[in-house]
Amino acid sequence: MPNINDIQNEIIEDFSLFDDWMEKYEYIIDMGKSLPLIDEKYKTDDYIIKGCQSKVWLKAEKEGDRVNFYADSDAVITKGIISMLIKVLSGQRPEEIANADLYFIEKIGLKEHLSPTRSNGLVSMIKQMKYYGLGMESKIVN
Amino acid sequence: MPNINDIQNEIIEDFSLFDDWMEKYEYIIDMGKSLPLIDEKYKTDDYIIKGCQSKVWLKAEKEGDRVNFYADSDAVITKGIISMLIKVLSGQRPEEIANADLYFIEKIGLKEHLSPTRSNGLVSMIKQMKYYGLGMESKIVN
Amino acid sequence: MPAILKENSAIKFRAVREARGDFPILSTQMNGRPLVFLDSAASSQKPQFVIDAIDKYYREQNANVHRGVYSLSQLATDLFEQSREKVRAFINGQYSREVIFVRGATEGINLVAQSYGRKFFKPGGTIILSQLEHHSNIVPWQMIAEEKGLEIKVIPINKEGELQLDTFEQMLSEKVQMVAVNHISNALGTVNPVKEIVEMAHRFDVPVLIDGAQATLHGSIDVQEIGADFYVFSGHKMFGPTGIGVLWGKEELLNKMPPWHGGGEMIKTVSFEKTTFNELPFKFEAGTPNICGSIGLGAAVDYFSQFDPKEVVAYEKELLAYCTSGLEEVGGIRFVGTAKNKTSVVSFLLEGTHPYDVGIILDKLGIAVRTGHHCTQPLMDHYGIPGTIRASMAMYNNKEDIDRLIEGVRRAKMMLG
Amino acid sequence: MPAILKENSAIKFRAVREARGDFPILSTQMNGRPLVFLDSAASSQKPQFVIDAIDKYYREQNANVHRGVYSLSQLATDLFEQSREKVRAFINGQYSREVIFVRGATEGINLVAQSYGRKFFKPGGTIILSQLEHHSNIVPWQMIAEEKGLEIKVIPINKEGELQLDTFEQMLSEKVQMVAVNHISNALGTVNPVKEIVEMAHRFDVPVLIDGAQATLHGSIDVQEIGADFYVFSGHKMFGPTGIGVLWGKEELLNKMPPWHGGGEMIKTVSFEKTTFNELPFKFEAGTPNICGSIGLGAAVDYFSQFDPKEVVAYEKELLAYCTSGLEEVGGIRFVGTAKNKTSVVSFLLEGTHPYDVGIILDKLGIAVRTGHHCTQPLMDHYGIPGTIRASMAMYNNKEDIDRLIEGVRRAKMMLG
Ligand SMILES: Cc1ncc(COP(=O)(O)O)c(C=O)c1O
Ligand SMILES: Cc1ncc(COP(=O)(O)O)c(C=O)c1O
Repeated sequence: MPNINDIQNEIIEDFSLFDDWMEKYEYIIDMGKSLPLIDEKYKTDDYIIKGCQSKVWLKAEKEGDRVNFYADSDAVITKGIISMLIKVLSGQRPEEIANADLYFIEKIGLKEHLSPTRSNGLVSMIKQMKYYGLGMESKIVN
Repeated sequence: MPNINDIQNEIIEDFSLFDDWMEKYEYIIDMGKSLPLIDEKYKTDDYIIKGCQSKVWLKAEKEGDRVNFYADSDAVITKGIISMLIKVLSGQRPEEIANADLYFIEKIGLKEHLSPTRSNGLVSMIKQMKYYGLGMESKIVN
Repeated sequence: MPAILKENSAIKFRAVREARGDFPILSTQMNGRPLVFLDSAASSQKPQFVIDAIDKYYREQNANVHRGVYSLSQLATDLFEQSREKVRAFINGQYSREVIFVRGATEGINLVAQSYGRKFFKPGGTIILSQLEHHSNIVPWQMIAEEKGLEIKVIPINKEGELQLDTFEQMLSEKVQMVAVNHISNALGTVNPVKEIVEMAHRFDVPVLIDGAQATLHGSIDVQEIGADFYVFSGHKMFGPTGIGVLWGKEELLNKMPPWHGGGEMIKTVSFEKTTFNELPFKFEAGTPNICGSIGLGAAVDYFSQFDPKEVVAYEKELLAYCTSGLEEVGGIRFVGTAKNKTSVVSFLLEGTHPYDVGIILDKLGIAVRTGHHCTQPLMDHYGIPGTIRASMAMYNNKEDIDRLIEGVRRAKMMLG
Repeated sequence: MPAILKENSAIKFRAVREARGDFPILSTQMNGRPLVFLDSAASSQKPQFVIDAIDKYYREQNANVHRGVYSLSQLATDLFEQSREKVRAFINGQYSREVIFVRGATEGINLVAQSYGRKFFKPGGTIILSQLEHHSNIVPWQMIAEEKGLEIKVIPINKEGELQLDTFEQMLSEKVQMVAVNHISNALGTVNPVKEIVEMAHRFDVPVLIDGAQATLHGSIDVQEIGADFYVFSGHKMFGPTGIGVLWGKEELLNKMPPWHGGGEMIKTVSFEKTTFNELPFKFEAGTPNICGSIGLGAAVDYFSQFDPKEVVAYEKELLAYCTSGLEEVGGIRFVGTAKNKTSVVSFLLEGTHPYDVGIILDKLGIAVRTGHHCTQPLMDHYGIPGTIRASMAMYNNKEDIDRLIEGVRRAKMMLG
């Protein structure tokens, strides 16, 4: 399994091919559309992280010394970004998740989606993923 | 007894002699200092008109078909202005008091003292005098 | 006809099409493209005229009000009280002392709910709201209803988003203690028959609060004609500054209500033994008010009076029709809120997409629309949707703005479809 | 030491004497003479820096916050939340979510009295205020005390205008449910030993609200060092705009308090059946906030950080001493408030004259001072006077201002004497 920064760098490289925001967003939307990221049965209030604008569902499972994440959103752009976050963090070791510096988001020009004031649920989702990394199961609903 | 406008015109003429605000205010202050305008025993809460900045006491007495006013203030400039108001309105007939257009105040450049927001009690006092003119004894406390 | 119109009938109005140039922000860019601002229902932009009034205030006129004997303080006080009078004329209230300056519509509603409600609401009574209400005209009533043991009932809407007055009529009884509805729905643009509503409620002696937050952007209001007991609105939604709004109420009612916030300005005398309260409007304006905000709001009223309200309404109707038919041509559009009488608000969904995704793509194209529940969750729940895309227009918008929107929606459809 | 100072320790400060030129209003005239503004305790003047921030906001950045996905709304939201963080740093609070934006000190006190008081005050308990308080820190407590059946007790002062801490100590008991005192007296300038007061109250687990309305003009504050539970202040008194102020409170307490105003922004979900409230700070910020006001306040904080707070304090002390000795020389002056530790406020009477008369004459000479009871009637009653003449100075004043004042008082003495 490649480590967190390897995966981040790979995503950054992928994005460097795009000429403008359109191509970039088309790619994100494609990712959002293609991936089944979570079993429908988990899309319940137990797993929800509520943004004002879009909903996010997140489930974490421990497998040996690794944490796997499953997530979804009702908005496809949010879902596309989620799929990248899962690519980067899922299957990694808890400490690494907790300490991860997710620089790829800024590098690929999506920082705005993760502003604490964006209220799409993503900031809370990352917080939640890191909590899982710390072995804390407390659920933050935003 | 000269009528209201005669007295007003006389005051305006007096004031036209002054060169600057200093002389004008010295004159008002002198008037405020010299005149005993009300018997001390009426300076009670029954006769008070409370401004935020200075207090005014006002008493009206009917004498035949005329109304006489007695008033005072704890601030000497306010009292000086009161003494002019009394000069103009006291001893006049009720209807004339009620309908008086007190243009002298603006003409002698003291309009600002009678702004509704001045809160020195003078606006309420004039209102009160006019109420007396209308034969109404209801007391406005401001 | 509001007094302000009567007074201005001799004035030569400016053409509405000139308005756009008065708003500096409309010449800026967003994401590298000329800004298309279609979120005026959330907050309007400000004309240079209002910005100048604010600037002048702080550069030349600033001082605390109602306090100083010095000329600067008198000047600030006069400007502040003149603004109150301008607002009175704008809504054709009877006395300027009926105009209470608050932070915005929300605070105005809270004031009435807390002050009137705490004194007059009786347990077991009813408060009538409508399915169309903004959270700000729901939550304050829920809070006082819970405290005092009242029940909230809701005027239903038809599928066009219009209030069902026949049901409302049946809901009325002596048990009802307040009716609170908006003049214009922020989410759908529906213009409600507030005059009728007031008449119906008054037959049962029920007081009526009208939430006019969305109404004042489209021209002056006549509270006496409407007959309401309370009318609230926000300055920032009518070309004015943020942090200022108005509660207008009938003097008789306001006089009976206890003060709400305590502090400086709202008292006559204070001692630790006994405090007596000031008269209207000061009784309800504790502390230093938003002086500059009030003066800015007065300037917004003056700005309005440069235009013919009839022309404003006609122009906005034209934009509404143009936008609606343009979107229809795109295809796959579901309009939410299709009342016969509506303002220049278009709420819609693009089939198979989430409003948020559409909003993001429009943003990249320099187009500002609002997406989400518009602080009307009960209304969205009623329609069974998470939210809508809402384009709301003001007199400073033009057809090119709409063209850009339509083109943007096409693009979003292509990208997301 | 407040964080803001630590962060700035490497910065080269501007000289305090440069400040005056930053305030456009100080170059205007009043009654034909250059304005001498000595009423900063009522409301401070605004530097061009703050005026520019306001102007820029309305010209380039205005949109409603926390709502839109479009960039302009994001920008406004970021600026608004950055201001919250600036304020946190300025008062050295722990978390920016402890900073609640309100209209001013008065609203902040009402919020605590109503929200905390209604939930936690118990009948038969006591609220401790002081003889020095502003009406805004008296009336809200009287209102809740009457509603809930509490008694108000008053910390006495000595003839210099200093709080009597030994009496305060005796007043404390388990029955006390709140202590609310000002940091600095607006009428006298007394700087109160707030840290000691908090320590004493906390021994009995009594929460303390500090009314900091007069403190923030003189530099940054350290709420953690003071140890208070609540701290309130107004933007307009610290070079910021009108209509904005701050309630800072300890997170733990704010979390326990019920919301006060209901409406948009302060909710998580709304339905007619059940509404859930948002987290701090939004729980207490119902409706559209004063966005531009908050951003202007943030700019005022930035402005402050250009100067060395130590130099500000020293400079103001110099002005105070100069003013006091100048007035002494005039003769016939009675100083009201002669605390050892006081800010640049001089309250006085001119023998045989009424403060109003003196105020009028100073006004004619272009000098703005405040006369009257300064919204502290109980304090004036204590001294048995109707009011005072108060000259209050800020860092933008200079010795020429004081010279003009002294000359003006001489003139008034001559004219009235
Ligand atoms: C000590 C003190 N507390 C409270 C206030 C009230 O502040 P505001 O009127 O800005 O709410 C003031 C100012 O008037 C004050 O000086
Ligand atoms: C219909 C309606 N009512 C009330 C409000 C609340 O206004 P404010 O947030 O300015 O207090 C709004 C605006 O958001 C609104 O659209």
